[in-house]
Amino acid sequence: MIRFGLPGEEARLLQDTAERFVADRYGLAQRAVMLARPPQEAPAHWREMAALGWLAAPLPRGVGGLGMAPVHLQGLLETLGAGLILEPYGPAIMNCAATLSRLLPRAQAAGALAPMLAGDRVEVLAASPMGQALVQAEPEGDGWALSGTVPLVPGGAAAHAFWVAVDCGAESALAHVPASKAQVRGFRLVDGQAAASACFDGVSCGPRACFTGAADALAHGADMGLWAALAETSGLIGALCRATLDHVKLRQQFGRPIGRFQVVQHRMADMYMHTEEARSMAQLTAEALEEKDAGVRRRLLSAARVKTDAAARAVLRDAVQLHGGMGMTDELAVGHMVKRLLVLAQTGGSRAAHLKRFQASG
Amino acid sequence: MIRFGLPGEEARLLQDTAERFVADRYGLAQRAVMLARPPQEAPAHWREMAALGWLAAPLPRGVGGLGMAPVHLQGLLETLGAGLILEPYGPAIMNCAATLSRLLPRAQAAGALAPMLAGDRVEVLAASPMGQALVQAEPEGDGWALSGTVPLVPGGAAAHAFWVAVDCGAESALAHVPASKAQVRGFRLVDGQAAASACFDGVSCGPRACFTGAADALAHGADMGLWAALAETSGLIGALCRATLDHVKLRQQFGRPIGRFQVVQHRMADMYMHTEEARSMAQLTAEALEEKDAGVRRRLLSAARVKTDAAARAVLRDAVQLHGGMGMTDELAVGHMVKRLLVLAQTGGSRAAHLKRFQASG
Amino acid sequence: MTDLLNSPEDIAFRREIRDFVAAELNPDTRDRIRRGAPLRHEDIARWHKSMYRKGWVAPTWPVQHGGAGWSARQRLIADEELFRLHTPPLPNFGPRMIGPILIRFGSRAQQQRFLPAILSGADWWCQGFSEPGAGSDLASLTTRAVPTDGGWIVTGAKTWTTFAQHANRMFCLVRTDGQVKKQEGISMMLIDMDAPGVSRRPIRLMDGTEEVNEILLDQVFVPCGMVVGEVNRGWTYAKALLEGERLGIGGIGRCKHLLGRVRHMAQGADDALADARLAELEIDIMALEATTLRLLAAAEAGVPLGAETSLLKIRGTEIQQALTELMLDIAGPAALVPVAAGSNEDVFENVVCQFLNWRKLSIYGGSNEIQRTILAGQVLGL
Amino acid sequence: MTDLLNSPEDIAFRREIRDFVAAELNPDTRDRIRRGAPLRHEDIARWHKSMYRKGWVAPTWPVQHGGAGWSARQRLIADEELFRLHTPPLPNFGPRMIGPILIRFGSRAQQQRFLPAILSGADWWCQGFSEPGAGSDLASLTTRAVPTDGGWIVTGAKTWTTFAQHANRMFCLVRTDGQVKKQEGISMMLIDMDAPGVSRRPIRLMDGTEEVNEILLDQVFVPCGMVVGEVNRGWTYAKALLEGERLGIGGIGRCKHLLGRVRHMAQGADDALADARLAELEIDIMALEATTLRLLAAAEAGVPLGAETSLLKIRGTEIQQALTELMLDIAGPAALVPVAAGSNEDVFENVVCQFLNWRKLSIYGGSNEIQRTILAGQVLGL
Repeated sequence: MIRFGLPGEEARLLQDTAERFVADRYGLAQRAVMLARPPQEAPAHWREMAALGWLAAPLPRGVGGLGMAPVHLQGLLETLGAGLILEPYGPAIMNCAATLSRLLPRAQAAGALAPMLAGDRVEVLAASPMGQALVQAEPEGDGWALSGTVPLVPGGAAAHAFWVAVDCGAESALAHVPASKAQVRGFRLVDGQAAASACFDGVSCGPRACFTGAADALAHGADMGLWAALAETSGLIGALCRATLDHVKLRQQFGRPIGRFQVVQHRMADMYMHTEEARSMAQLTAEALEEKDAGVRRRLLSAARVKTDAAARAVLRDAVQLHGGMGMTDELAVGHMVKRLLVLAQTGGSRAAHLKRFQASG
Repeated sequence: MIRFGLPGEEARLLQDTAERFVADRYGLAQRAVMLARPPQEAPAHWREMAALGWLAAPLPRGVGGLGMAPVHLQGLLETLGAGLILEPYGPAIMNCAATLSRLLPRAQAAGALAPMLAGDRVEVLAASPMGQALVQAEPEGDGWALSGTVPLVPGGAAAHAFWVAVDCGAESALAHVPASKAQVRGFRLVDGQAAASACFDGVSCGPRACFTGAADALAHGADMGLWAALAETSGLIGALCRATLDHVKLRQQFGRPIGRFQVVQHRMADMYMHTEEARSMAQLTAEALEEKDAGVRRRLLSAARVKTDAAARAVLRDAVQLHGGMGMTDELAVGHMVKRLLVLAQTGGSRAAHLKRFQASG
Repeated sequence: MTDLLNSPEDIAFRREIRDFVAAELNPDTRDRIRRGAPLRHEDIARWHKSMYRKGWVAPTWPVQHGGAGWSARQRLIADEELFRLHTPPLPNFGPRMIGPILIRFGSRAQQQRFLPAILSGADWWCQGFSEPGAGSDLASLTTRAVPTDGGWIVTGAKTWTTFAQHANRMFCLVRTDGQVKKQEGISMMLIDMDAPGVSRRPIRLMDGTEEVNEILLDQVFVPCGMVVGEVNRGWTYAKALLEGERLGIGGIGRCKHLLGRVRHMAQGADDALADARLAELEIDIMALEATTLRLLAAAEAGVPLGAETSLLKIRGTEIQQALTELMLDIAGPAALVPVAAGSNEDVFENVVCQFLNWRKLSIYGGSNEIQRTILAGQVLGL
Repeated sequence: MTDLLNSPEDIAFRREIRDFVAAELNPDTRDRIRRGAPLRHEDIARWHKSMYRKGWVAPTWPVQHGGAGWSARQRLIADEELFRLHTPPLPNFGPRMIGPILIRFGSRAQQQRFLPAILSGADWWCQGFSEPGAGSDLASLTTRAVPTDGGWIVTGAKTWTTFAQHANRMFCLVRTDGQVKKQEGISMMLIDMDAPGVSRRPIRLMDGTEEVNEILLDQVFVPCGMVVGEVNRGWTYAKALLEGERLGIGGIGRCKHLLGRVRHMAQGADDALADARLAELEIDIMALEATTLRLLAAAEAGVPLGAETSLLKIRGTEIQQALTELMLDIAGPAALVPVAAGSNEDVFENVVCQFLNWRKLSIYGGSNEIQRTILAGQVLGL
């Protein structure tokens, strides 16, 4: 049931804190320093984010989380997205931790999640963007022998362990592999986010590290991870739109601010509409995540990916264009936002993949 | 070999004559009178067009034509397109007569075409828009028994006879059927052009009216018919663009001509670009029709249909929009042009069909 | 399409509407609407009677004036269901346009005289705003009202007057003071269509219909009591009237109705590009609806709605126009043949007509260019 | 793609180019270009030497100045073939920009000094037009030249100066008279990059490259002989320079090269929508080429080319940007991973970089907004 309420007090407080966090920690110069560090280093403000309760926020109370619903987290995620944060909040928390909260029995989940939510440990999923297995598992004793490579593991460079989606025949399954046992190559994606490729050839998993019947948990994690990307995108589109609006109000050409030209005004109106629609879809899907019917949930999420992608593209094109040459440089936030949008557009599955899923669900 | 020459003296004379013809014969009020006539009547100025040499112009000299190449006819067709003429020049001459000029032995073709090119007789093809057979032919004595209906025969309401593309097994074939033997229902299409549906159930064709091995002739006629539609469309797009330009220069809103608003100026620039590109594609395909390689010829024709359709759509949308409410009425030429564009867009095969053909030819 | 408004109360309200329509709607009318056929006056009039008996003619009016008393949320649901069930849309001019204005700004005498007749269908209204020389630039209108004994003498011309052929009354903007800034000298008057000096010339549209008209006013006497509110404040009332039901402006019900028709047409066509386009448009409708509901939530929480609703108008009309264009693609040549010829499939019969007619959506009610200028100016401060 | 220019002479000329390239082009350079890798200075310099030996550095110059002496038709063919064969594009600044201007407007001394060095590659030029405060509004530039004994003292800042790091000379617009209409007080000067007072700050672009720079001019002495043509007529020369090779502005060769790359990427992807988009873009390139050839025919018949060529710039850049966007779609997440990580397929390695870098196409050389205004004003008379 879709309610479309306004954000509550708690959500507003969370967003206010996030805005201060971004203002204090994520100036472009501060961010440049972080970008120059090796991707294998622990995420810069991860413990602080844990202390603020952000890592625990989306997870159920029973497993050590704060049990905040997505509708109440949208403001936080939009702000972190607009702030271009480099910490792996999406992959480690919204995607991986959410998966574990469904996969493991409650006590075991609480135990596994405790160090993650405290910011002491980073664990991420190793799978395709939509949660499919890219690694093979063959029976070996009571456990599995793995083989295969996941070329892109968001947040993987600094991960202590991977939850590897494996193909072991019919069942949907996960293998828990310490980073030390895999061949991990850390790098930064075009937007500066730390990621890795991880090769699992020759990795053996004992029976306690093998988990079958993971379909529902993986799907839940994929839903949450996609939604987080959509909410971040929504925040980022809004920030790009605001930055462009500020620019066209100030930038003088032909004797007046370029925002006085009708063509620029209408382009800004288009950007505004895209911003509003992206936010609507983020909110719609936040509500949809509480929807019982998985078909409806996935259908709305796929729709949101398609619409948000169109919005992001249009806005990034126009933002660069209206900034002129300055929009092409690495010196303004615009360029960094554009690169982040390109990465978010692939996070949780591309527009094309979700358009297909949407059509198939009709 | 594509030459892209400028139109020669002969072509310019032809176009000048056409411009005078349109100015004298095709005022909106004159056209309204023609539209009120039953579609079965002989086309209004058909004999005059014959006397001007237009009907014979595109056909080879050997069969009684003037042997003018498409490049020299482009100006004529653009002018007749822009003038919204109601005579079946495309279906009867460019499509049907061109087919016959290839189908029949030279002397027989000359005989069959003579009354058509003199304006005494109208004959048209009954087939799908891209020349496929919609009618079945079963052997019956030395000839065929036909069955089936062609729901849309351009120019068919006033036709004296049909050349029916028939499916008689493997071979591509045509059956020559007098209109009196078919069940013909004449009507006007949305643009006012006379057309018909023609049912051939129970029609018997004697052996002299059956023609096999028609593949090459049908393809040639389809090429010529499509090209004529593209050239007419090009002329019409140009006329719509000019009418809109005149309107925005005159129409006052908010204290100045709307053509002074930057958004309108840029929209007009877009319309201008579409106009130029449509004309380029008409000229390119006029040249391509003399290309020996049928693959290249068809590929360019299909490309031209796709591009011209996009141009026509964009221009008709913007032309109506910039005319405001006045563009919605039946009282200006704009609305008539829009309706003619919708019909031309389907003549010789739709954008979707030609995009597929283009892709398959790659 | 997925219904986004689906709380238990929403579902119960939907059911009430469905039951009502199932009991009341003439099947022939339903069929015409389903096929996108042009509206006939008798279909609308008959359906108006049913809605009147049910008390649903005026969704926005308070109950004490005979309105349905629906919340904004209920109005959105009703719009959606009534379109979904192929009911003919009632004209806006009485119930949604002049009615609310009379309730807000009209005299008690005007309310008593006109409101019940709007509800019952005894009066049909038309709108006299646009003029041949003043389309998007409405404020530059030149129809003049000169004061006379007990009223005004009005002379001028109005145009694009939809369904004036069925109307017995017109609300009208006229210039009552030519000496002040152009917005400040305008008044709103209520004119009888059979008053001496009123004449009508139908305007034939390119789709062949005659739904709009030019209205000539030749020294028409309008009594003082037929001025709405204060003299020279007509611009304020006109703006309030045009803003009308801001959340409904996107036409979500109409979008979904059209989508259903196109989907029906596309069945079995096996065209991957058209199918993808249809899915994109369905998603566009979802985004329009989600945005509407977000604004609804704000409105329900007491945040006043402003110019941002222009985005609903722009997107709603873009979607509807795109759907009619997709119809053309899917129908192909079958759409070009007139119904009378009987040779085309029933399903495509009104495709060209609707494509042509729907071009108006981006022109009227403030063209989409005007709407973008409003967003840039009033929302973005440019 | 179908070659539209294919007369026997055209085919012979194409063959001459192919033979030359096959003999001269370094395979490593070819491979980098094929993959869309950022250009390296050494690749360009080496290829420049080959082209110099062949006499093909300056397509538009007359033969007596050492140019290739090609017709407009040959220039279009050469552009297409050189791109098709993955040769590195030579910088425009010397051969295509300042060279033709010096031939038309320069002094004999300037021609003798600079033209041979442009051909040989001894001199590399950069362009000093844009300023931090004057981008699209070029005429509002503020770099000042004050007359002094034997020359001028120039102070100001230039920006977006492409490849200034490789250049030893700059042609530059400066204000020599601040009292007149802004276009009338501008002169064009030739400045040595190692002159005292010239300094350079590289600007890092979002794609990670440093191809553009800011150039600071701090009381730089420019001798009288280094003013092009007449003082205060620089705006005229700048316009002639920017109009340059009007028919080549669409970048047909570049479009086809890019299309080939995208087609290669799309092989085996089995994505009907991407395939259809690719076909549409191939058709767009045909239309661009057909329009170019139509203008070429007019030019060959002596009709002067005017502002209508703005349409070639708009369409050419739209096509190229659309192709880089389609690349992103086809590559998917593989495009996001840096090459150094070695984990992505070679074919996608420069996709994001090129997408980002190509955003500039619609901004520089007169933004596409400026081009539309030119079409509306100069061609349509609005």
